[in-house]
Amino acid sequence: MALERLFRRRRAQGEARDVPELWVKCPKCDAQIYKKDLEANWYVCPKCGHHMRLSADKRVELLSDTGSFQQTTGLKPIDPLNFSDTEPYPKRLERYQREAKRPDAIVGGRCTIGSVPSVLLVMDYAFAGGSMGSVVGEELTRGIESAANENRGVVIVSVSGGARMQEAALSLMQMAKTTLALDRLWVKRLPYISILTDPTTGGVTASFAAIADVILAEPEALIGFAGPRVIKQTIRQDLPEGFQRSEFLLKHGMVDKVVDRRQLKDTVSDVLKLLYPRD
Amino acid sequence: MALERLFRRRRAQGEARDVPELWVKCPKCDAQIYKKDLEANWYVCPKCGHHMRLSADKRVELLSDTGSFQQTTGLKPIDPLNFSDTEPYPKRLERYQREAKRPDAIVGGRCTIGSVPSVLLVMDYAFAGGSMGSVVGEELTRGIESAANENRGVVIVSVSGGARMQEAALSLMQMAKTTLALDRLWVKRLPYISILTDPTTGGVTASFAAIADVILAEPEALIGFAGPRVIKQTIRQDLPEGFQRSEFLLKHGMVDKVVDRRQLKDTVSDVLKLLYPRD
Amino acid sequence: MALEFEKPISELEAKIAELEGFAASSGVDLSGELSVLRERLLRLKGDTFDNLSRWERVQLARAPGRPTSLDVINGITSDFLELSGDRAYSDDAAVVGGLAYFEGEPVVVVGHQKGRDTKENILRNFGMPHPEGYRKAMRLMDLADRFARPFIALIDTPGAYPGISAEERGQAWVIAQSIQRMARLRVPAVAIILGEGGSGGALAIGVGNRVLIMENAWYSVISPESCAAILWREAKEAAKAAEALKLSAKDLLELGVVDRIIPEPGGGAHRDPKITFANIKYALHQTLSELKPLGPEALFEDRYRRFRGLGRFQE
Amino acid sequence: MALEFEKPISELEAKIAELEGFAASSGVDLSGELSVLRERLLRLKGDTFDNLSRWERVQLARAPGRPTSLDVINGITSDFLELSGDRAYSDDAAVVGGLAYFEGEPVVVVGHQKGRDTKENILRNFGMPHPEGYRKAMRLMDLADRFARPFIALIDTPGAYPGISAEERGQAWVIAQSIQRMARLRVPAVAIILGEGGSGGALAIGVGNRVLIMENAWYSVISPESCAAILWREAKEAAKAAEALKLSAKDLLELGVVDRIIPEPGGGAHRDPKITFANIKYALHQTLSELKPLGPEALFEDRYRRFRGLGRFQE
Ligand SMILES: [Zn+2]
Ligand SMILES: [Zn+2]
Repeated sequence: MALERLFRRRRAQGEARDVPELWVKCPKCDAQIYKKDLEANWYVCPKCGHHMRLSADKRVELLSDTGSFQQTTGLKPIDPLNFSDTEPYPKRLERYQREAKRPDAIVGGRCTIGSVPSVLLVMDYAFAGGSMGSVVGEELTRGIESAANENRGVVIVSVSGGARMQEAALSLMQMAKTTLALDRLWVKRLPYISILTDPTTGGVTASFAAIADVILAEPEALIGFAGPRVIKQTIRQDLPEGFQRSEFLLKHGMVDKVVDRRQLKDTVSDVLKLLYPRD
Repeated sequence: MALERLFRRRRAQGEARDVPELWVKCPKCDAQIYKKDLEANWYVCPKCGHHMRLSADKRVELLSDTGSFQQTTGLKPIDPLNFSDTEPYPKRLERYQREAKRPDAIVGGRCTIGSVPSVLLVMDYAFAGGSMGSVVGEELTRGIESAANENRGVVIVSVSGGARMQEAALSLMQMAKTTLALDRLWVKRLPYISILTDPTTGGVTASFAAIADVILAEPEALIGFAGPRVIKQTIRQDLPEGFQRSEFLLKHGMVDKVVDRRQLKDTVSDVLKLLYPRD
Repeated sequence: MALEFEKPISELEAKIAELEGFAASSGVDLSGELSVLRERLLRLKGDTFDNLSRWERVQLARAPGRPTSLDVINGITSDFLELSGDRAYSDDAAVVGGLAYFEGEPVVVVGHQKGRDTKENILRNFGMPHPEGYRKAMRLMDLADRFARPFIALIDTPGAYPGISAEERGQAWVIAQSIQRMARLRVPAVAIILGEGGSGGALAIGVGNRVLIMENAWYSVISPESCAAILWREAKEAAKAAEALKLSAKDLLELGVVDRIIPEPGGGAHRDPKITFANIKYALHQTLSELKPLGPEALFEDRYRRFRGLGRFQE
Repeated sequence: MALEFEKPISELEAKIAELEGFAASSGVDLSGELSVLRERLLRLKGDTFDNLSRWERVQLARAPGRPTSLDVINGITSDFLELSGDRAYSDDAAVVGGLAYFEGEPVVVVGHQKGRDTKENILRNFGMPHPEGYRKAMRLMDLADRFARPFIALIDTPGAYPGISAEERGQAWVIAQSIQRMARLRVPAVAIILGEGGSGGALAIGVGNRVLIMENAWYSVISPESCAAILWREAKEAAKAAEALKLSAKDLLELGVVDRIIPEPGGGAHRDPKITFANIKYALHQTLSELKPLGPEALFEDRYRRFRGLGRFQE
């Protein structure tokens, strides 16, 4: 929502994806890391454990059983409102699509995770800061509905500044649509795991991401409803150390576990196995 | 539970029932009130609005439509544990029965309230401080079950120091039994109103009294889980002004309304009418 | 108190009143002049109010004196019995609700509540709920389901409160839960956007089988000011943002986000609350009648389909 | 660390060890004396542990080193995956729970959690939950119902925390809600009283289809100390109160409050956790097998009937 600005600022800091150099500097501990080592370590700093941003494709690779992923997403966004600010929305979309190399801020499909039949849906921060418009909402909904039809568990990895402004009220409606879709899993006792990564705020946190059977978060991820800037403006004082980070949310009872990315696949597999229907 | 002691202390303060004089002094504002006036005013001080303790019989009169009340309670307590402290339990029971003029700490029956078919159950503080043992639990349960069978709403007036020590674990089980019984109303969409009066603590608050469709409290009633003395002992500091009083509970979201006793009948009737099934 | 675009109207109104007063006290016949002026006023009002910009409507939606949820509840129902509390932490005055009769039928009603003056606004946090407010709303949804009563939600909030305490107690979580809870209702659910429909904080009680909106209300993923601050780096560009966001009743009807517009008296709901209430009552009556034949599961599926269809994209 | 009534035993044990050491190092044959002493020890243990007073059992139930809920969970299940939080306010460390396999079958498990040393005890508030702990438990009950998994509750608390914050956030309310939530489960629910079963704070997760109790655990409407303080105005009379309250496993079985006693190794559960876990596992296995044939509604009615029958009175 109000986080696109934040998104621009944070990219430089958190994302190492497009860096052509062989060495990457950890933004937390300043260690120089050989890029191949960083990749092999899923972009977690081997020195201090800092979790850098991981691309959506890498996330799919991290979580799905090798070779099992079959992509189903591919819807394209349109400009239902003729939205234009400093630049028309279609122009923005083109740029985002070039940058992220996909039509919108999500990739997903069927796969197995720890051998459990699943639908994996991953938001892509590289596309407009993972903002949720009609396409993201529809892809999530279709993914969830297909899981319900095919008896699969659902795993959603969220990373998002919130709902997409350029589709205005239609973006807002995706919060209701995705939440409603989850009810289809309920009837068939199929599990849904939500994974919150840095950052997840606004309309994504306040809908499907917060009502999973099990909620996992990556360490030190920024997670909340309002963005820190908005809160600061409202209350006119500094925010406490660690505010809205994963560990803060764990303490306040909002997430089940803060999981190191390197253990994430195992944890997700374990949960799916524990909750998936027995025949 | 731990409140029998409190009960002994508070009686002198709050109860005007056995005073033979023509004049009663309000414990809050010290006004001298003509006893007949006080009775006509349901033992609410006409000067300052202080709510003195009202007997169970008067409560039945206050809440049920005139002439409609048919008592169903009458079970007698026994001594299942051979309980004896400074005095054997049967001896205590005899004294309580003499004092309260009923077999145990509850009176209840069928009636109409604002013309709505109801079961009204009223705890009696005059009997062992309204403590809940097997009889209270069984009468409540039977009352609730009969309401479910006969399509009646349920109104319970609580006043209690909690579960009765002398029946130990059996008293504790009444918390579960009464709570379970309320489920019978659920299935038939019959309303249940809980009225909390001074004092309601311990196992009564922590069971049927707290899970009504609508919870009303009389002004300034002491309502809580642990008694104030126990809390003071635990935390070794003074309790804040107004702590565990009705208004405190309203502020903290635990009750729907604090209702003056003189409006209680109207409010209860209104709620029953709004919630009772339409034919 | 006149809004900027209402000033020519109030000036003309003042002039007419002055002339009327003069005519009455002096005995001079000004009926010709007055009738011309009155006609001009009518035309001016028409021109102004029929062609309000989106930003002007946002200002009307926020106008002081505009009927709040409690005003509307008292205006369209009888014997309203307010219930309180979330049974967990507190009673949030920014959300009100309870039991009432709508045309003799018992209903459960909930709404965001703004203050009617500064003091009340502070008490009600300007209609911006904390998590407790949404938990109260969910409790009322439970009651509606339990007693099979229609559920009516009145939306009027700049948004859920963005503060430390609200985040600590799970603002995002409770909004998601409230959306889900309302979606799961097995009774007719109608949401009416009365004034401001600020983002997730509005949607939390907006998952109706039908969503109605007042003629001058707005409903958006973000307030015009915040949108302007992000896109143009200038909150002052709010008017532009309001246009871009297509947040007016008419826009939302075209997008399918709302199902029906409830007309307001000329100049806005606050100019004539009685007409406003009558209009709401009429629309709500028709809407509830439409939903009446549906059973519990059909109502759920109807709501599912309604929201399932929202969104525009290319296969 | 030996409890008062265990001292003769530990003295004799020490003596035997001393003699054994002397025999081994000196080469002197003391086997005759040793076998006499060992037999005496056996008899002493039998006399002591078979005839423990209720108050002595209370002390065993609180003995340092007694297996906590987490110990038992890890001892009787595999792949325990702990879940956290009440999704509303905090994560209460005095209540733990999550998903696990019991004999290969997925289950949901919850328990009061005491600390194993002073530091952990402070973190876990000595096993006395705040309202958040019970809300966590209720969330786990929701999970059990949602995924049709048996629900296992381990009880070990002196009581729900009696403090200002707990009262403010509705301690009584949440206990009532938790009793109701557990009662409504449509899956097999088994409660096991591991150590202390302190009043409503214990019962909140004690509404099982079956309630099992460890041989030396206690379960009561009030702690012996508080009872003594009220009845004899002397906390020191706790031993008397323990007798009067009939809070031992055997008493509770006779009253129908519990359904089965799980035997402990001589001297208490902490003397041999492996045997303890094996005994719990065996009892739980049998209990779950009994419940397995029952469908969702039958399980609810079974639980209803179980608690409906408790209480003694005269018609
Ligand atoms: Zn580093
Ligand atoms: Zn007075």
